[in-house]
Parts: sequence; C-alpha cells; structure tokens
Amino acid sequence: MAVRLAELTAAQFIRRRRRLPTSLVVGGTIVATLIVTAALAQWIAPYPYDEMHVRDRFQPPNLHYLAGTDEYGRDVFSRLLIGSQLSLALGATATLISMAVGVPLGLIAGYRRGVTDEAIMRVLDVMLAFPPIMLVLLILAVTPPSLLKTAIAIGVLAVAPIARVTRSVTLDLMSGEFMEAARARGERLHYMLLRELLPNVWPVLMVEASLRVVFAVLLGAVLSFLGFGVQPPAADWGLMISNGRAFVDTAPWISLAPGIAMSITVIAISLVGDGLREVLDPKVGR
Amino acid sequence: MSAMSALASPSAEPLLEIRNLTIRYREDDRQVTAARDISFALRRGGSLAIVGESGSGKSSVAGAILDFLGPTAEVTGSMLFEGQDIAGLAPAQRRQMLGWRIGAVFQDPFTALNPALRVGRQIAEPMVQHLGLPLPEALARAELALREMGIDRAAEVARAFPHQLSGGMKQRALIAAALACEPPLLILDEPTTALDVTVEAQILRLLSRLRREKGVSLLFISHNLSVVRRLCDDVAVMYASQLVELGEVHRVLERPAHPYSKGLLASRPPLAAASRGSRLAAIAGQMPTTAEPDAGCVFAPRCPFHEPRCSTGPQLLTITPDGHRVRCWKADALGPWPRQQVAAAAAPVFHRGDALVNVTQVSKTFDRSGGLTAWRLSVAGGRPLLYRSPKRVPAVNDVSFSISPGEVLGLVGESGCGKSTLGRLLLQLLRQSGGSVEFDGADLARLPAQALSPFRKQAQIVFQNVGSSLNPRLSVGEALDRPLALFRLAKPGDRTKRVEALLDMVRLPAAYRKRFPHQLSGGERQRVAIARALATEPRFIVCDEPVSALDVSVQATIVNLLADLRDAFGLSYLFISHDLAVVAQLSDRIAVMYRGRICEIGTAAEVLAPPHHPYTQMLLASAADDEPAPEPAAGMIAAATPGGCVFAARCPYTLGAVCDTTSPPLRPLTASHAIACHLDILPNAAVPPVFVHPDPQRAAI
Amino acid sequence: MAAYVAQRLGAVMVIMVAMSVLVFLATHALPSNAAALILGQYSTPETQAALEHKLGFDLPLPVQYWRWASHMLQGDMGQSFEMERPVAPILWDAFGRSAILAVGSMAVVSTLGLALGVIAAVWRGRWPDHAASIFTYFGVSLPEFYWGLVFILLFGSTFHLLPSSGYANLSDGLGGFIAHLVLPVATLTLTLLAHVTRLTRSSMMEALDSMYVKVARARGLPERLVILRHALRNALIPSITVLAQDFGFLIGGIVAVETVFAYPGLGRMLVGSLERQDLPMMQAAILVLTGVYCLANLAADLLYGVVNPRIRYGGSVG
Amino acid sequence: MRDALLRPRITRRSALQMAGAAVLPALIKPARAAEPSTLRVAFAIQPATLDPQKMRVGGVDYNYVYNCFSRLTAQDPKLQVQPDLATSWEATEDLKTWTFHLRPGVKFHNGKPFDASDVVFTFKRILDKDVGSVLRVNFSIVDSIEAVDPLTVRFNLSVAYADLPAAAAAYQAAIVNESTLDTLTTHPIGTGPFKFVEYRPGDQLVMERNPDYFLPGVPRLDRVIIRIIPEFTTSVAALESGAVDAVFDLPPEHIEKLAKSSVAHVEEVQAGRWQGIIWNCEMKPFDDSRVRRAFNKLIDKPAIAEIAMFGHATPTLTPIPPFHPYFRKDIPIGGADIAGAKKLLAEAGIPSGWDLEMYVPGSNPPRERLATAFRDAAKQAGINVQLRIAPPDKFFAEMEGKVRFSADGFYGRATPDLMTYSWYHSSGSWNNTLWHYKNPEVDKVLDAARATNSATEQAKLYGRFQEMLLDDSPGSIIYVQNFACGFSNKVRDVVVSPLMILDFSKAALTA
Repeated sequence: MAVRLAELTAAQFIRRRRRLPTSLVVGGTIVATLIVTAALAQWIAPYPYDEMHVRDRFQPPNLHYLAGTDEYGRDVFSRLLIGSQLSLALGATATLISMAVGVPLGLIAGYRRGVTDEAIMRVLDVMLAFPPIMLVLLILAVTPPSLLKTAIAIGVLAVAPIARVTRSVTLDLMSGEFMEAARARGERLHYMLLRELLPNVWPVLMVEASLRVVFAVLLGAVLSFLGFGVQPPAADWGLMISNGRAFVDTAPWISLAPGIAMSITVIAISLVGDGLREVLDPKVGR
Repeated sequence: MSAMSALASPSAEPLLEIRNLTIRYREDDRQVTAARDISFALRRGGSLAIVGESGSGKSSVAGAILDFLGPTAEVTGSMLFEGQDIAGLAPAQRRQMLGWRIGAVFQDPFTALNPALRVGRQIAEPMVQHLGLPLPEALARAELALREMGIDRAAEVARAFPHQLSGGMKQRALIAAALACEPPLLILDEPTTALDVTVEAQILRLLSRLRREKGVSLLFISHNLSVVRRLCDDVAVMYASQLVELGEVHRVLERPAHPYSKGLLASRPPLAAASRGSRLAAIAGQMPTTAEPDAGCVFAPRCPFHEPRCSTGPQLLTITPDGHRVRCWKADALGPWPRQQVAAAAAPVFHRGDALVNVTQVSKTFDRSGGLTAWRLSVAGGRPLLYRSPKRVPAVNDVSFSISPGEVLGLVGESGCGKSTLGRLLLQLLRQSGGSVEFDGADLARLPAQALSPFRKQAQIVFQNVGSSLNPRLSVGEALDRPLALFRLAKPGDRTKRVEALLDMVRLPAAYRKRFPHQLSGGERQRVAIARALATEPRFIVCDEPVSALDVSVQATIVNLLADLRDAFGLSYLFISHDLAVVAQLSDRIAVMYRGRICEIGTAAEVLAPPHHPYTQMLLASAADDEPAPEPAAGMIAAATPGGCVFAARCPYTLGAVCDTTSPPLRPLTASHAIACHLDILPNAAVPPVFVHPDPQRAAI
Repeated sequence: MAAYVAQRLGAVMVIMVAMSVLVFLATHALPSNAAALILGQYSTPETQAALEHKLGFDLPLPVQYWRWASHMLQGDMGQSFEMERPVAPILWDAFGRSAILAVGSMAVVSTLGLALGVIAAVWRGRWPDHAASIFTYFGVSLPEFYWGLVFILLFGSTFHLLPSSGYANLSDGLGGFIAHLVLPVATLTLTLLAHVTRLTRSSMMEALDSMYVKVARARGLPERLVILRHALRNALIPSITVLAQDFGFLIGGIVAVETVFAYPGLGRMLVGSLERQDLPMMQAAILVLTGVYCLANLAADLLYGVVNPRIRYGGSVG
Repeated sequence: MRDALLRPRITRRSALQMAGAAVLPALIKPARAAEPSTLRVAFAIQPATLDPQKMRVGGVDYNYVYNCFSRLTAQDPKLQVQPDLATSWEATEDLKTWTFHLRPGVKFHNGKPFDASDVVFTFKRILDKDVGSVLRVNFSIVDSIEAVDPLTVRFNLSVAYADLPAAAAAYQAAIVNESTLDTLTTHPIGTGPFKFVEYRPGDQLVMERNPDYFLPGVPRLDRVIIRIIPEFTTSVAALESGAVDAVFDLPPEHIEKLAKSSVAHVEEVQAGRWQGIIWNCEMKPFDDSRVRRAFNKLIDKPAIAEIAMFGHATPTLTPIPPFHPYFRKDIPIGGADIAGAKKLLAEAGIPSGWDLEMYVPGSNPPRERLATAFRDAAKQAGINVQLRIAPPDKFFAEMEGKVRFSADGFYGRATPDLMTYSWYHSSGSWNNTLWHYKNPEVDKVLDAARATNSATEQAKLYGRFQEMLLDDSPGSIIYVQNFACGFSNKVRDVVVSPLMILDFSKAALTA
C-alpha cells in the first residue's frame, strides 16, 4: 500500500506537545484528596461513625458537627468520611473485578481471534443483552446482601464492556507491526499478552476504568436506595442518602451532604477519565 | 517566458499572486512558523507545482489560500486572486469563492467523500450552491461531469455511495465535484499520493487533459518531483517553511540550482537495474522543524556545499539570469550533488541448487468471514436453515520461486496484490493453504509452531509502517534487548554492549538506547526496526515496503543502509515494494505480482528491459511516464474471471477466450527469466503503445 | 441488507433463548420456597408438597423450563403467587405505562442530547461547549432517585407546580397525562443526557474534522449546510448505537424513578416482585424488560443498517 | 379509663362529627349531584391479595376489606365490639356455644341477598387448611358452625372462649359469597359501604359508594381511591399539593413537617402495634435464662422509643398497650442496666466481643432504627451485633422463627387474649414460631383469663401475666407505635381507629 504517513502539519505538531489537560489536573487532585481522606478517615473523623448522641439529634451543621447530625445524633461528617471508604471501595473493587475478568478475556479474544474470539464475544453478547440493573438485582435478590457481593454483581456487569474495549484496542494493536515482529521472533503467548499488548491497552483501560468506577458508585447508591445495598449502620453514601430522604424537609443536610460528596467524587473521576481521553486522543479534547 | 509566468509580471495580470505570505501557528505560548515570506504567481491557464517533503509547509500555503487553517493560524501577506486580495475578505465571502472560483482536490480520496451521501449529490452540490441550479438539473450535470472524467457507467456511479467505488474512481468523482462550476483555479494537494502507480498515471493524464481542454489553472502540491514533471509548467521547491527555488519545471528538474533541489533529485533512484556497488545519493540529517532563517541558510546543516559564510545571515531569493529564483548565494558555483559509491563488488553468481528459501506452489486463501459469524440463518426456503457464507478470497495463488544465500529478490506489485501476504507466508507468520515453503532445506509447514524457533532466529522482517513497527511502550534499548534475551545471543552482562553495537550498525548513536519510539523520526524508527531484525543475526530478512512511508531523502539513506548490510553480512532479502525504481536499486532479481500470481520473474535487468509481461509494461509506463499520454478508460476494480488470467480484465492485449478461461503458466524465456502470458509476441517497448480500449463488456468502472 | 437483517434477527433469537434459560435458572436458584411463600405461615409439609406438585416444581428442571417457556411463548405468564391473579394483564398494563415513560424520555434524551452534542461540537472550547459539559456533568453525578427527590421537593412540594407522583390516564385529559410525566421524564433525561451528548459531541467533532467536511467546505457550502448535511448525517450514525445502549440504562433508571414518583410501571413491579419473591411475576418482568432491551438493540441495529449506506448498499458498483 | 385510648392532644375532630349523621346527608346531596366527591388516600404498599381470608399483613389490605366488606362484628375506635352483619349475639353459660343474629335485608354488591349460609361458608373457608388463612388458628377452637335459620348462625366451641365476638371482627373473617369465589382476587364482591371498582396493581384501587349499604346515610363519599405511593416524601408532597387527600400511616419522620402545613394536618392515635426484639429460647445461648435477663437489662425502652419513633411511641411491658385498662402502670419500665447485663453475660459465659447477627425485616425505618439503637447498647456490653436487613417478605418467609435473634413487630390485636395467647401460651402459634417460650405458670394464667367473662378477674390475671414476664421475657416488647395519618384540611370525619383502620363510610370533603 502506497499510503504515506499523513503529513504532520505544524498545528498538529504543537498539539502533540500540549501540557496536561486542566480536567486531568483538577480531577486528579480531587480524586487523590478523596483517596487520602478515605484512607485516613478513621483518624480524621471527629467521632466514631456509629456513635450516637441522642440529645444532639438533627443538629444543623455547626462547629461541633461540621455537617450536622442525623436522626440518631451521629456525626454526618464522620459518617461521610467513613462512607467514602465504602463508596470508593465499592467502585474500586467492582472495577477491579471486572478488569480482572474482562481484560484477559478481551486480550485473548483479540489476540486469538477466530473461534476463541467468537465464543467469548457471543457469551459477552448474552451478558450485554441484560439491561444493566437486571443482572445485579437478580444476583442480589437471590442471596442476602453484602458489600462484596454488591461489588461482584456490579463488577460482573462491567466485564462485557471492559472485555469489548480491550478486544477492540487489541485488534487495533494486532495490526501494529511490532506485534508481527514479535511473532516473527516466535514469542510466547504470555509475553505477547503481558509485554507487547497490555502496556498499550492500559491507557485506554484507564479511561474505561474511570467510567466504570463512576458507574459502580452510582449503581451502588441506587441499590442502597432500593434496599439491596450495604447494611446499616454502615455509612455508605447511597444508604445515607436513602435514609436521609425522609428528613429532606426537616434536616436536609443528612441527605445533602452525601449527595454533594457523591457528586464531587463522580465529577472528579469523570474529569480524570476525560482528561486521560484527551491525552490519548487530542481530537476529543479541543 | 514561462519562467516569467511564475513571477509577478506587470504585463499579464496573473490569476493568483501570493506576496510575502507568512503563516504561523500559535497555541498557548508556543509558536511555529509553517511558511515564511512566500511569494509566487500563477498565470491564467498555467500550472505551478509546490514541492517539498513532509513538514516543509507546502500544504499550509494551499490551506491559506483556501482559508482552511483554523483559528490557531496567523496569516500575513497578501493573496491576489483575479486581482482581488482575498486575504482581506470576510470569511463568508471567501467561502463563497470556493467551489465556484477555486476548486480543490485533496490527498486521500478514501475519506474525502461523504460516506452518507450519494456521489452524484456531492458533485451536484456546488452547482446548486453557486450556480443556483435546481437539484435535478445539477444531478444530471453531475452525471455528465463524471462522464467527462472518463467514467463509462456515469449514471450508476452517480447513484452509488462512496464505499462502492475504488480509490481512483473516488478521486475522479472528487475532481468532477471540484470542477463542477468550472472554476479558473484548481488546487491539488497531493491528489495521487494515496493511489497505486498505474492509477496515479491515469489521474495525471486526466488532469493534463482537463487543463488542456478547460484551460483551468492548476496549483499542484506534491512531494514527488517526477510527478510534477508530467503536469506543471513551473515548480516551487519548499524547504523548512521557505521557498528555496522557483522556476520553469524542466529547468528545475534538469538543472536544479539550489543544493536542496539537487539533493532531492539525486536521492530518487533511477528506473534501472543497479550494480551491487551503487548507492543512492542521500541528504544527511533531517529537516529542522523550527529553523530560524535569520541565523543563516536553513539548509546549511545538511548541505554538502556548506561554507562558514552560509551561516552568517539570511539567504535571499535571487533571480538568476535565466529568470530562475534561488535562495542560495553560491547557486551558480555549485557542482552536482555528491554521489556515494561503494567499491564495486563483483556481481555474485547464484546457484539455484543451494537455495536458502524455496517456495513451491504456495497458495493462501483467506476466509474473510471467519468464525461463527460466517454461519447465517437462512430466510429463503430451499436452503438448509444454517449455512456458511462462502466468502473465500485467494490472496496468493500457486507461487513458486527460490532465493539463494546473499541474494535479493525484489517483489513488485500494487496494493492488494498479495505481496505482503507472500512475505508473511515465507516467515510462517501466516500458514499457507497449499504448497510448501522450505528454509535451508527444511519444510516449514511440517514443523509445529514450537519447533520453528531456530528458523525464527534466522529469518526476520522489517515493516513499512514506521508508526507501528516499534512498540510505543518499549524503549529502543528494550526493543533491541528482547531478541538477544529470547535467543540467548549474549550474556546478560554483555547485552547492553551488543545493543549499542546494533545501533552502531544502523548508524544511530548509542545514546538512543534510552529513547522511546515517539522521540524518533520516521527514518530513525526504521533504523531501529532494522537493528531489531539484525539482532537475531539472521540470514534472511523480508523487507516489506521498508521505505514507502519515508520522504525521498530519508528513503535513500535507508536503501543504502540495507545495501550495506546485505554486503556486510551476506544477507538475503525478499524486498517488497510497490515502487519499481526502489526495487530495482536493491534487487538481484525481480518478481512482478498481480492478484496473487507472479506474472514475471527474472534478473533486474531482464525485467526492466523488454520483452515484458503486459502488466510489467503497464507498471513501467506508469513509473516512467514523462509525457502526458492519452489516458485509458477507467478500469480499476475489474473482477478477474475465475480460472482465467488474473490480468485479463485490464490487459490491453487480451486475446479473448483463452485469457478468460485459462490461467497462463510461467513460461521461461531465458534460464532466469519467465513470464506468465498467453501472448506469443510480448510487448516490446518500455513506453506503451496507445492503450487499447478494453472490451467494454468487461470494462468495469 | 436482507442478509444483515436475517443475521441480526437470528442473533436476537439466539440471545433471547439464552436469556430465558438464564432468567429461569437464576430465579429457580432463589433459595426461597415458593410453596411455603404461597401458603403462608401455617402451611404444612404435606400442603406444600401438594402445591409444589400442582405447580410442577417437582418435575426435572428442563421439563419445567420447557413448560414455562412454551407458556411464555403463548403469552401465558402464569399466576402471581401473591395476588393469585394472572400475571399477563397486570404486566402488560404496567408495561404500557413504563413504555410511555421510556419512549417519552428517549424522545427527549435523543433530541436534546443530539442538539446539545452538536452545539458543543460546533462551538467547541467556547462557552456553549462548557455550559453543555457542566450541565451534563451534573446530570450524571447523582443517581436518578436523588434528582427525583430534588425535583419532587422543588416542583411538587415547594412550588406545587407539577404533580409529584403517579400517573394519569390519557382518557382523563391530556394536561394531566403530560403533567404527570414531566418530572419522571425530566429526571431520566437528566441522568441519561450526558452519554448521548458527549458521544454526539465527539462523533460530531470527528465528523467536523474529517476530510469530507473539509472537502464540503472547499465546495463553498455555507457552514450551516456543512454542519447539517455533511457532518451531522455521519455523526448521527454512532449516536444510534449509543441510544440503544442508553435504553439499557433507562430501564435501570426507570426502576428507581418509578419508585420515587410512585409511577405504576414495570420497573416498580419488578422490584416489588423481587422483594416479595413472586416468582412468575419476577420471571415475566425480567424476561419482558430484557426482551424489550434486545428489541431496542435490534431496532438500533436495523436503523443503523438503514442510515449507514455501507450496510444498506453492500457491494461495490461494477 | 377507656378514654385514654385516644390521646386528647392529637385529635381535632369536632362536635360536627356527632351532629353530622343527622344533618349532613341533606347538606351534601346537592353538592354531590354537581360533582362526585372522590377521596384519594395514599398507601405505601399495595394490597397483596384481594381475598380477605388469605390476607396476612395489615395496612392497606385491612383497610380495603374494612371498606368493601362487612364482618359479623366490628370494633369501634375504643375497641368495643359493635354489631356489623350480626345485630346481636349471645353465649351459653359455659361460653362454648355462641349464637349470632344476622341483619336482615343485606345485599352483596352484585345484588345477591346475604344470609347465614354465607357466614357458614366463610368460616368453613377460614378453617380449610388448603386456604391457609392466618385466622385458622384463632378459630381452631370452633368445633362446628351451623345455620340455624337464614338469619341465625351458631358456633360450637371445644373450649370456653369469651372473646369470640371480638375474634369475629377480624378482617380475615369478612363475609364472602360462595358464588363469587372465582372473581374474589380480581373483582371481589362484599357487603361493605364501598363497592370494588378496579385494582391496578402498583397504581391504585378504586372503590365507589355502595348505594344499598345497610346503614342509612352512609357512605357520603362517591368514591375512594387508594393510591399506591411507596415513598413518603412523595406522598407527603402529593398531600401538600392536593394530589391526594390523605396519607395512611405516616412514619414518625414525616409527621413533623406535615404538622406545620397550612393545607394539611396530622391525626395521631395511640395504637396497639408493637415492635420489639425476638430471641429464640430454644437456641443457644438464649436457652440460658441469664442471657435472656441480661438482654432485657440491655434494652433501654424509653431511649429506644425516642430514637426509633421520635416520641411517637410509648414504651410497654408486653403486647398489652399502656393505654389498655389491664396495663400494669405500677411496674417500672426502667432504663438500661449495662453493668448488670454484663455481669449476667459473664456468668453465662458469654465472652466480650461476641458476634451476634440480628435479622431485621427492612422497609421500615423505625424498626431499623430500633435495631441500630439496640446495636449501640449491645456494643457497650461487649456484644458485636451485625444487622442483617432483609426484604420483609423474604424475612417472613425464610427467617422469622428460624433465626435466633431478630427484630420484629406486630399489629395490635383487639382483645388481651388475642394480644397475648398466641405469643405466650406454650401452644400459641406465634410463640412456636418466634421464641418457643415454655412456662406452665404463664399457660395457666392465660387459660384462666380466656375462660372468664369477668373484667376484674381478667384484669388481675393479665396483671399477673405482665409481672411474670418482667424478668424472663422471651424477647422484648419495646414500645407500641402511634398511628398517624395525614389529611388534607378539606377532609372531614374520617374515623382513625387505633386498629389502624381509616373508616371512610362517614367521611366527606368540603370545598
């Protein structure tokens, strides 16, 4: 084929060397802060998350209770901090589970192609044929709820999309001539997948992972709302919102605080995802 | 006289005159200059080529005229078109001129047509917009326009969607759309670069005819000097955002005045068999991306004629006595571009008996609809409920040849002819559907994949695409270290030294070990890819279009490098390229491939000299096409009749039934030369006779 | 095109069968004892066994599946354990109301999402783009039920502008019918909009950066035509697939939104049946929702085939 | 004393109600001709079944039955047994034979006349094992039932039972007609003040005025629509915006806001519905009375009532509510004694840091708060309680009575016997489901109480009963919850009963 490299114009030249996108910097900073505070929540939190101060019920935010107290007189701010652990853990665990299953499937499907590919993809098609929430509801309705199970259920949900993304990137990479060069050396499967393919799939997976974390956090909240989520007195944000919604007129801070926290988290993670995407594909960002 | 036309002439007002055009791109705090103080003029009915390598700024000039550069570009200077300075017009007014007064055709016809609109509609669009024609009338005219482009089944093409057309056909449709309102100026930005050489020749002939018949002026942007010759009166050479030479086309091509022009012409291989000792002239180094001309001549760092004085101040564009413009103070005093010559090695003699690679009747058929998706549920009665859709595409068909140790076999053919597939079959990256591939006497097909390791060490590959030939996540050092580790070719402690030695072999500094692919230029990446192939100490390398993605000057250095390595290590190559001239430069023998079959094979001299296979002749004619010749009717994606000669549908000499039904075997003409053709008297001229209109029944569009 | 349709139809059929097996197995894996559930607290093992026999729970699973699936195919969805009423009329009733909600939301999401995406792409990097992205960011940053509560408080409780719950029959007047849909549709739209908007934006930007748009500009077409005729037409094609995907999220959203707005639809029915372990209800609801999703994907595939000439007009000319 | 049933601060019903029956029909009628009056009342859950005999859970089911059907007897808001389809009744001396005299001229909604055979059919249906009515246990003392004549029914009991008329007021004992059995779950036919019109599951149940209702002048409303709105935030907003006219059974967290509203108000009565903590006395370690006593000491009833119900509840000793005349006010309810509990636990060999799973039926925030508050107290005594919240139906089907430790709650029953016998008698069905408590002394007291017709005797016996359970109670009845409903200010004369019934028969809407 006689197609030449597209002529790199000066404008493109400039674009290639742009500094990190603002979204990535801002989002990354917030996410990093969130992770640090979540990790140190036990030490930062002014009160134990389940300590009740019955006499101080329904206190609006004040100096003692930064985000007010809930119907048991528990400190909403402390619960928020502990809740960030659960919400982030749910997001991270679910995403890790789906990556752990989806990435190898996608790599193998894309690398092996043919019958292996077909078999994997058709199974994924069936998984994708379920509306997202259905699978989770089904899994959670069958057995008593727990955080890990919620995470697994949400994780299972994301296996198919992650595997698909991985596969499509892998297929792209397969046409890369460095892959053929490696095959011409007679490299083994594990080297091909782990050294040649995975590092190149990784950036795209990071973008996808950010989407999945967001999705998991939100879905976790919905499940808590529907009563299939974590168990009280755990302070998962979704459950806090769900419990606080009864007091939304009289003590709005109980549901507002976790709502704002979740909103910030989700936006920050989305910003990171968008920033990464922008780095990978300069066209999208501008 | 014609040289004058390229300049602002007071007597005849030019159609387009560019004065002191400077283009800068700004973003954030950085700034890059794409064109610097460019001035030229194009007379009515004339044609001017702007020639330069990637990044020289030539496309930015075209973009500035079309107002396509976007908000980051800052354009100064004036652009007089039909006496009016269009630089000062409002964007809407400038947009109004496009398609009406100025037509434009771009490089890649594959993406330039809107996939969601019918072709005819897209040609009719400017007529509706500018001439105010009602759509039905415009559509009717679009059909006529397509016919004018040499398309037979114009009505059918007009109703087609772009994906149903071949590349050449698309480009014809795009030219038709650009010329729909008969604009006085047509800007062509690399219009043939993405096309096969035979198609390119046809498009060039078409443009030449249109220019003659319609009197349209052409502004032709290209990287290819030889293409320019066929179409243009004048040529402007750009280097690093500057115009370095401007003049009448024959004068520039035959007696280039600027050192860069000289180098560019010299690095282009001639269409002739080369001796083992011959090397191409090459321009050392690479074009700077941010050169400041105030510091001196921008070409000085690469110029073999360079003197201290060249770097002291800016070079001015001076007029030579014969009306030529050159940006070099000592242009008059220059000799020819220095040519590198290696001590002529004796032409080696190869014995067929001790072949390193022996390919016997090898075939490869792709099942394009592989896997479960090939299974279809039938809705029509009579068939089994599930059936497998038969979509089998033969890519390589009954090919036999051998390569001796130290021999280079060139493999030429157009895109899709199966030459890359053949290369991969040799390396067992694909398994053949039939026939055998032997390496060093061992039948590779019989070896299980695991047992191929010793073969893999001895046979390597270098690819075309410099963008993807290296894993972007591995440093150069890691990439070169891997084969050493895999085949245990050096002790772990010695591997760094060995990597540096490999870099030295491909003439890269040892410090490149730490670099990543994105920090390398195209030529440097290709050197690393060659070094990686050399790392296993192979005896045989498949070079799959190793220079096609590179600029001419870089191309020459890589070809020279490959020749040096061949001589130094006694390597055998299968050198695959679509470019007959490049193949001829390096190959001992040449095989010509068309649609999965070898139609001619012989020593380089035999293949390049008559008698030819009709297809070889067509390739040669396209490559050597100096003069505009009458173009043949567009016959681009002809389907070969199964069982017949693969070339029959395009062959100007077709004999009829025998060509359609019987596949001609390779017929030896000499001990080393064989041609697969039914003709008794083979075409005997390098330049073809007038192309006979092929059988209209078969003349697919 | 015919081959394409046949292939897609075949795929959907296979997937539906696979899904029905999955739904059947999953619901039968529920540890709860259906017979005990039906009979209540005072059942005895004998009465349970008798009922299990009557319901066919003592048959081998494949036979049970066959019975269940063949009944389903004939539109017989069995009897609700809890209500002791046939499932089908209840389900289709709820389905109709959910469909109104879904179709309404999809209509708003697609028009608004496409419009916002196009606007953001055309004015990329400028304030309409930023405004659209901030709006969509906020929309997706909280789950549907939260927005639902916010809307109820704002429009229902505080300002009394709109009914905050329930459903009104069209026969009782168009005004009430629409008024009851506004808040649920707005909630669903808010959370779904981002996906469509962003994808339209990026595919629109890709289209605007494409060669054929450059060429269309080179034909001197005004920018409006370039955007509408050339860029949009191609940018819409991937949006179809995204809208189909969003339909899946919509189903999830409907479950939550119907609960918040007391909207008597299929989503609420499903959650209720899951909570009450009402097996026939649950199976039917899941199967119908999944089937609808499949059909939505099929419709998108077919539509994709229609608008994409590559599929509609397969081969090359000549 | 019985007036204490209604907490005076809550009710805002006026004298109008008293005068209403006589005056209002004349006032309302013209208005109704102009525009049919429809009352829309929001319930959080939908009716599980329309078959009265098969109902298991109170709330919406009972309310629908109350308004669409009639029973032999009814209980007024003061828990007094009143005539319904039976106009009078009497028992033989030994309290083993009861005769009910039926109201003449009553018609079912489909026009069929009502007579004794319908009563016989209904009670036989209740006693039919295959129907699985929860009432079967209560009536298992019935040996036979016979129609003496079309308007007289006789029950022959195997034991003496004083509370049969009250037991007959159970909603599952609503009288159905044999010929309408087929459509009972889709289009039920009763004899109540309202006729069933339609039921769209998940949406609404519509009832309309029964013009042939046997009481004169009622009902005054043309239609009652039961709207299903699962979220109270939504239903309260709907009440405030006028989309519904009443909200049934407001959770305590929604009372405060509505109390401040200008367009709606709350009516709240004390009710017999109780919530508490259940431990299974047959499972380790609750078979050890020291552990049971320790757990009783852990529970600070007033504090938990405050946390769980924000004061809209009253701590109690047993299922006999504090407003009942038999309630022993002299027994202190007391607070938590963590130290004492710890000591007992140590004696019983329960290690500190013991992990205990507590199963809680969900969808009930007060019950979840109750459990959470208990968890906090238990933590102080070194017990780690893990809450396991399950969907209610799942809980009732799979966990209730099978797990060793749970939170639970029951609707108030009409008589002390119904309140206690099933739960505390060793043969009691709930006892054998929940906590498996065996105490021959308690059995003796309960058996004696149900066999006497004397109120003083009963008061003494039930007083003794409450004392006996103070220390060794098998599970802790923590409080009885108030029953609060929200009403639009337009709504008049809905009778809010402590049995958690809204009686719409006399209700009306003002403009």
